[in-house]
Amino acid sequence: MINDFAFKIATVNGTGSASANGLLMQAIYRMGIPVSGKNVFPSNIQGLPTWYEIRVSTDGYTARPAHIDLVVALNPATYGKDVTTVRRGGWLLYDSSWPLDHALVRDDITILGVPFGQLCVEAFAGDRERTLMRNIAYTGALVALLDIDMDLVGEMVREQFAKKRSLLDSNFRALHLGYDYTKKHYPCPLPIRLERMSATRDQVLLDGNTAAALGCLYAGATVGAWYPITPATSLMEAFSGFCKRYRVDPETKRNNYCILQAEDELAAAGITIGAGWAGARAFTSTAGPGISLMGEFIGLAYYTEIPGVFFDIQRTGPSTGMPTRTQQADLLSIAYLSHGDTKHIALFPANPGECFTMSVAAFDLTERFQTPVFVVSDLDIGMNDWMVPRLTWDDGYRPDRGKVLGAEELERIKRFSRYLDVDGDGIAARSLPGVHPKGAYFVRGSGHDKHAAYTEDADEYREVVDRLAKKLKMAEEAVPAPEFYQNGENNSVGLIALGGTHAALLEARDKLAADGIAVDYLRIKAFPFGEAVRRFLETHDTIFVVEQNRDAQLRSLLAIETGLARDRMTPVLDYGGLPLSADFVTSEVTRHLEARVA
Amino acid sequence: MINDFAFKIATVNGTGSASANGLLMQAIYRMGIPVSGKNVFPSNIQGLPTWYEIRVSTDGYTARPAHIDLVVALNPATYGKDVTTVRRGGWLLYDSSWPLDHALVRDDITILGVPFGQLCVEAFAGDRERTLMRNIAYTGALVALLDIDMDLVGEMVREQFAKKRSLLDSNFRALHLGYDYTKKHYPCPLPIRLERMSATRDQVLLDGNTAAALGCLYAGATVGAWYPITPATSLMEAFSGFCKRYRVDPETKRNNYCILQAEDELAAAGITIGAGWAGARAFTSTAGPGISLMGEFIGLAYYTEIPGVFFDIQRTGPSTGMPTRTQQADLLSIAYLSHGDTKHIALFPANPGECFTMSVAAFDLTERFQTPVFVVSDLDIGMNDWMVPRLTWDDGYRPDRGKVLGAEELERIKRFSRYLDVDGDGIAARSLPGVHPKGAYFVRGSGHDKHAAYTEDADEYREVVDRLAKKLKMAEEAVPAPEFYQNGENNSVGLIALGGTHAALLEARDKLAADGIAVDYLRIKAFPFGEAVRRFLETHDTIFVVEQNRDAQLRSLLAIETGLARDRMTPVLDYGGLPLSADFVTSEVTRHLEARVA
Amino acid sequence: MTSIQKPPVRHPSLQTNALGLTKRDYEGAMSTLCAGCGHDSVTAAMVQAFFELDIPPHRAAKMSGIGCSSKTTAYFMRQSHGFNSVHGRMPSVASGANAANRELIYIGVSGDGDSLSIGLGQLCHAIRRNVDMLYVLENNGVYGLTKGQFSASADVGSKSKRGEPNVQKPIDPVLLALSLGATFVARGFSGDKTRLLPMLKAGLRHKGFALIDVLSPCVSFNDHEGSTKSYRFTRENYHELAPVDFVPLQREITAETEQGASVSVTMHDGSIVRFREVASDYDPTDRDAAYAHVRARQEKGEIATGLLYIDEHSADMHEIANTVERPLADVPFEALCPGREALEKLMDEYR
Amino acid sequence: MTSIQKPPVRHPSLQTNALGLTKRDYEGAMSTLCAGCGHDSVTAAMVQAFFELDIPPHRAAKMSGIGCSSKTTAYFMRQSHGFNSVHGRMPSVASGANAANRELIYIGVSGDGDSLSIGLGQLCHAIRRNVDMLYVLENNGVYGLTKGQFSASADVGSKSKRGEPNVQKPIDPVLLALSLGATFVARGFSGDKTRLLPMLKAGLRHKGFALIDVLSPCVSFNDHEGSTKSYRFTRENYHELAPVDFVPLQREITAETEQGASVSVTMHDGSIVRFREVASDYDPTDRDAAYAHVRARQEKGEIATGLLYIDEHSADMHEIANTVERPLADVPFEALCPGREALEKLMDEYR
Ligand SMILES: Cc1ncc(C[n+]2csc(CCOP(=O)(O)OP(=O)(O)O)c2C)c(N)n1
Ligand SMILES: Cc1ncc(C[n+]2csc(CCOP(=O)(O)OP(=O)(O)O)c2C)c(N)n1
Ligand code: SF4
Ligand code: SF4
Ligand SMILES: [Mg+2]
Ligand SMILES: [Mg+2]
Repeated sequence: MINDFAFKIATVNGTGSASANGLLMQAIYRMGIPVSGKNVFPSNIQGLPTWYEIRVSTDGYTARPAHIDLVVALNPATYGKDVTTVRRGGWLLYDSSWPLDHALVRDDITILGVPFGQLCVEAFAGDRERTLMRNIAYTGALVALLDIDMDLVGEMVREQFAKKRSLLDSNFRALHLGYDYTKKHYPCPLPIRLERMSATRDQVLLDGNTAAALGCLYAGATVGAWYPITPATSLMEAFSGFCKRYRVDPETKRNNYCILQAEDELAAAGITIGAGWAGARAFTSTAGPGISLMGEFIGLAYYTEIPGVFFDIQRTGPSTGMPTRTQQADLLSIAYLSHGDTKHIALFPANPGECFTMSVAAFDLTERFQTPVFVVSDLDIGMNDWMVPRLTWDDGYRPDRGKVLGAEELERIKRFSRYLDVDGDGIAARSLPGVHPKGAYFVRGSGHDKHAAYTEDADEYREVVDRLAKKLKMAEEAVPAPEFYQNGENNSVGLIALGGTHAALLEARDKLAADGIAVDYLRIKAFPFGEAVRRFLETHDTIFVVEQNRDAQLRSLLAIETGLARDRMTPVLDYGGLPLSADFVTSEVTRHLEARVA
Repeated sequence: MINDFAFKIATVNGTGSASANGLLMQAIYRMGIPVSGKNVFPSNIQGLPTWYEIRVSTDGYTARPAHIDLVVALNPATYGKDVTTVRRGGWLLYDSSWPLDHALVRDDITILGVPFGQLCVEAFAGDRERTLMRNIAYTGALVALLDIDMDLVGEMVREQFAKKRSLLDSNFRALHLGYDYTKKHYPCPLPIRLERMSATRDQVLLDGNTAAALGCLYAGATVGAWYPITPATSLMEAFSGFCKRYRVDPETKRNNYCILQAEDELAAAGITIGAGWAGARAFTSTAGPGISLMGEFIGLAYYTEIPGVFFDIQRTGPSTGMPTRTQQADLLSIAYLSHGDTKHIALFPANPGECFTMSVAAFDLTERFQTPVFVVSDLDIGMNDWMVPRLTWDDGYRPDRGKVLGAEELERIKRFSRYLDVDGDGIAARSLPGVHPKGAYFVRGSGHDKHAAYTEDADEYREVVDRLAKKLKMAEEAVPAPEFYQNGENNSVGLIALGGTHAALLEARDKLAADGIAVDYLRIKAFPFGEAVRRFLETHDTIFVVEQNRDAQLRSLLAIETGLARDRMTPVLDYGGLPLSADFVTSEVTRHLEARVA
Repeated sequence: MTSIQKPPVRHPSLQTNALGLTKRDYEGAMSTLCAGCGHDSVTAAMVQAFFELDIPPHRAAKMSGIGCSSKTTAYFMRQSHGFNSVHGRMPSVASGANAANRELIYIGVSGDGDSLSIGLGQLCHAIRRNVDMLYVLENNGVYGLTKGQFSASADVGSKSKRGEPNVQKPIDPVLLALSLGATFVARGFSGDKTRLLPMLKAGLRHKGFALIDVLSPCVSFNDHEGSTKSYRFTRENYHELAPVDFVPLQREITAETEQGASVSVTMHDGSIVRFREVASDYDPTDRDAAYAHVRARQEKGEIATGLLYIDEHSADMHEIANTVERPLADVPFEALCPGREALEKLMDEYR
Repeated sequence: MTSIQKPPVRHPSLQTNALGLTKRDYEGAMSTLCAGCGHDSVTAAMVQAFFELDIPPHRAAKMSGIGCSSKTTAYFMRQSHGFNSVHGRMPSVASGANAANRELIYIGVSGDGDSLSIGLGQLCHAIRRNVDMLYVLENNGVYGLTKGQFSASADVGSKSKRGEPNVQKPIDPVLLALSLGATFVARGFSGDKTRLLPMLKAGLRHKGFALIDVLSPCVSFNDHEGSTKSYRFTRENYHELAPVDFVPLQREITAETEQGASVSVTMHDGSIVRFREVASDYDPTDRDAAYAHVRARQEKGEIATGLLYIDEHSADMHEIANTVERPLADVPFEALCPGREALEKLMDEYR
């Protein structure tokens, strides 16, 4: 059980526990041990139940754990619920400032009490400081119980409060209050404990929204339009932070970017499209409700062929749903967003690392294909800190602006026809406003012919929309190809998934193999699907499509786009709003396989 | 060629030709001859090309004709295009006030000239009257050429201008100018001519939007919210007209309805939902762009289970597209409109008659299933006059309000749980505001449990959305069942279609049979699909899905919902914006069948 | 369609209103807002207002959008139907509900983000429609629920928690409403319940759209030094036009003599709003005077509060639509469906 | 990134501007509007304005929404890029375009339906953002393109073609803009080109959002007896504040002595707007005076026209955002991408 267990801290939001939990996670990471943390928080600002789950795994598994070994129960409101989540034989740590609550009693687990509250009341003055320090106190207790490197924790506290001397002292006091009391009263460490490793040297702890913001920064995005919405807010806020740091002209002190907080998502989409039309790399970030509101504008961008990157950090729907829970339920909406015949390019990052690389790819694709591109992330990827390889950058990278005619080219050509496909790749060259009189044309969401002239003629209309269909077909092989994980030779069972469930699928695959069930696994990275996806489907008799929504949306897209019969694909659906665990996948898969045999 | 031909009049809009064309169509109808007219008009108010196609058919076929026998070319701007549409051996009638334009010359057709302009210049004063009368003049010419009953036409003119004496005279003069000149200079009637029949006695000439408005009136809808948009505008305007006539309280002279012209489609959707929540039968009518804008609100209504009827009078997309052309391209958008897991009931009227009956059905379904219901019509059905059986009404009809608890019931029960499914049909009883304190509950688009209480708990959330899925499953057999047209015993070829293409499919079916190709035909009337659709698909080896969009959206829905493999269905797609003709279907079907044999 | 509800037995000490209900009957679920949030004070005032006006809770409908402010409809009148709709679009939902059932008393609660950003268009058009409802805009200058971004009501120069100044001009809902011809415009402060209460009552009794912009500080994200929407700044800079008394019709006017010079406006239902110690030249029914007053204060760096303008004569949505008195939702089907014969006759017109 | 274009040879008689271009070079496609539509007159004035201001057509961007009015951007300056976006949402598209390329001259053309109904929120926020653009609202009181429904600017009592009176209060874009702190507010009449022209020029030269509400009658649906947006009614009831002269910087001020007492405002670029015969006490830089003036006329049943308010001192969107002078679309990638090393350093902060 060394470096292989999970623990959960149950507190109340707005009390400062978040930073304490971050501290724990970071400490473990710095001990070189693979770690992952999931913050399960409420949709309000202060006073409601919140949980933080930390998993350590020698093998580097980062998916949500199947069971919790140790629960730190500090929120009476959820005692009953929390205690049940401890695995039998596990541990429960509670605040013994008050007598043990009946709700917490269970005879198949070990219950440890530390009077965090009392200790802090004695040591500190003022409610605020007492509540804050209580978090550091339980951190100290965990340091003792799990054998976290105390020096390292101390060092981190010092880093954090370098500037705030007074806070530094009280934090140290609190840390030791918890640590010493625990050491004194309980045999430390517990069987579940940590030991230094060196598995995290080339890794960083990063959330997807920050990584995506970096991607936009590095891709050269200059216009960001947005309207605040959880869990997408932190993406634009991170971008803004990076811009202040890297995008201010050294001489003039003026900004090489323009971020506009719009009045709503419709406006954010309009700004993105206007900026894309005028030649900037522009983007917006939103969540489901925003996607629904952008429907009309997306149809305009599709039909008028204007680039723009649209981030959807998915949360649990429908409607307002559960804003602080995760899901993959906007897939169908996005694929064909807007009335009429439309189809859109979408990228599906599996982790913060890919949020960075795919953001860059999204800008190249949107300009190359002159059509909106969606980067479809989710709350789990976007807002939780993930352990990922350090982001790297190739200075050789140059933006793919696609076919854009400059002044000279325009000067040369006889007549510029905006929607004329000269080389048969389905993509017509565009011109930017202000460059040259000959480049002038009229953008309209109404019927237009290949010269961008208004038309109500069936053939002229069809010529343009047929090319659009061709263009999207071309995109199939230009978007990131799926990742194929083969397990030995020609397996008949194949798993398919996309996005953040990847971590769980890799683990599930190993677990199944361990149980003697060898499966192949294909991770889809983009829509529209290409040949590789079709081939995988055709070459596997039994296919499981794992996704986090109720209606098997990915399976529907596969049925529509690849032609494989729906029922050749067995859905594995988890849509309660929490990150996927490997065990859910393995149990579902085995259940179905057994049912099949029976 | 008696009572079996088609002619087309090419003019400029805003010049009064519309009423003249209507007059012709109505005259033929009153002669008891099956007739249909398609108005092909531009998206502006005055001065652009417009066409009116009239088809007469002894067999009562009303689809767009394959070829035009006679073209009346009165718009020089489209001479070239118009003349090519005359079938070889056909006729062209032009205004010989000016010398014959080269563009009009064709040696395989008969060209007839009548100096309409000149005749009117001589007979009338003032530009306005001259342009107007020119239309009546060509009407007169056609009366002569096609042997339309002159007395009948005269009678209709009299009806129309009963009140405007002066207009009456000039109309008569104009009518005879065209009639006499034609009689005098050409052998009348032409081989293509009319003869009285008695095939229209129980029929009326009605457009779908008017019929839908009547449906809303008879279903007891009291709140109508809308934002003007072609081709949906005339629906609410007709409703308003009927309300002024039938819904004013005789005593108080106050209105038993409330029509609100909203600031946009989002507001129209919000008003509809608010009214549905408060207990009124409410609806809105819009077109594609409005559907895209209503996305967020539709998700709210779906998740909070509020009734409301949403008319989508489809036009050619994407984006603004061709607002005055028809299409069936909003199918996919509507079926799963809004982010997150959603699914919606949709009805597909095939003609104005069904616009009436399905509007009534829509209100019953939306209240019974407490979820938004879409009535998906299109420009061709909505704005063109169709020959349909007289609408009838059963006074025994009573609205199905679904499960609504009254004051007494609420008084009796212990606790009211808004989202609790007591009888296992997936539908929970609702209460209306203001009825009883015990009925009070909190509607929220955010996560809620079966008691309508806020929740972020995975199981409580899932319990509710799982019931929603079940509810929509239940709807499959409650919505209008598909129409099955069998042609003899066990055919292996089956056609599938929905909506306004029905006319073309019935004709195509006969034509194919005549060519020795017996096919079965299933007309889908609603989404989600039921068992009958599944069975039809399974029992036919070769299936053609005929629809008016580029991306085979109906086929996609069939693949997702029935599980039949996409490629078991051959798409027959016509999406240029004009109503479907039977010949397009027959030629596509035969082409594929031959290809298969080859 | 309504039902008489018998007042249950309660602790005698609890004061009851004309319906025999105590204030408790007007309370709602436990608030989940931050301790000290201005919105909770507005909620408390709301409870008081409905209680004192003897409104049967189930005859009121609570409408809201999305935001901390919009959540508050759950925290008062548990026995009223509540509708927490989508962000910024509550005005249309309220309009529709009101169209269906004009008898209910509608109260909308929104925030400055909900009303002035995403919902600006809907707010303006609800004002134009003059929907009969009380619309309370809980204004804190930030998007609270999304953690403190500036809203469209943030003043230029007002500092964020991180110390960054707001650079965009604010939208003042009061000026906006006046320029649109709103029929009831007021501004209150959550920290001044005594003055807020009569405004709420008058707003509830107003026939038409009653807008009350309530300055309601966000303690978590906008109550710091340098913010112009903090408790401190508001307290120091708000300028009350004049305290008002709301005198419902049923109670005879006892307070009459209590104070000196006072302007008063008689509401549509006969109740009276009396302005105490108002500058004798101020006419609360003069739209332009109100506008000028607010602007003048603004130029002085002050915030004009109070019941600024009342127009009891404009038609509300239903008068404009000439709808029947009875709620449309209650009109019997027989009165709505013309029936078979009428249809037969009508069909003859389509030949 | 721009290119110098050589004036092609033309008929000598045609007058040319400083760029050697003739008015023809500023014309666009054939109008498809109804003969006599007010919008076409506005289009003509637009051609004149751009021609006289010597603006290279390809350096202007024509933005619009949906409607007959919005179509007109196709009918002038064929050598300019045009963007006919979606209904009511042009302001956001224009904001984005301007954010990307601040060097272009942006002109937005919209209608009363496009701007005051579906687009009201976006218009208000573009005003708030103070996007540098000329925004022409071609106001005819109806939805022309959808065949004549009343728009939000229709006056109470104004009759539809079918004779039905409008019952909803109108929204006056001028009052709205003033209450929002717009920086340039004017109203013109398509039937009075001489007075409209200088307004357009001044609006084009204004730094920030210039709103011109142009009364532009719809001959097909709102030009009849009983309509308050007809040519006749407008002509009889519009009251011009004062004719203005626009004196561009480059031309020296000759007209100086031509007329008597005149107020003048110097624009950001040095050009001057001179008000002729304006009541000496009227200050076109006084926001509240402008508001009061418009309201006073309104109460008289008149329509206040003219260049009502100018504020040349407020920061526009880019000043607020402190963006670089050069168009963001032209900033070289090197200046945008921090590069490998920076990323390596940065990564150390995530350990
Ligand atoms: C369509 C949509 N966009 C964004 C959000 C996210 N969101 C929730 S509340 C809110 C702003 C709330 O601000 P305000 O109305 O001022 O309420 P406050 O929390 O300040 O009381 C936003 C942007 C949402 N719920 N829906
Ligand atoms: C989302 C959407 N809703 C409705 C329409 C239909 N529509 C087109 S133009 C228009 C109104 C135009 O009125 P206005 O802006 O005043 O322009 P006008 O034609 O009067 O010049 C409407 C409602 C549309 N194109 N898009
Ligand atoms: S965040 Fe601000 S507005 Fe929201 S509850 Fe807390 S204090 Fe109130
Ligand atoms: S309908 Fe009215 S607004 Fe449209 S073009 Fe004709 S006259 Fe102009
Ligand atoms: Mg706020
Ligand atoms: Mg208009």
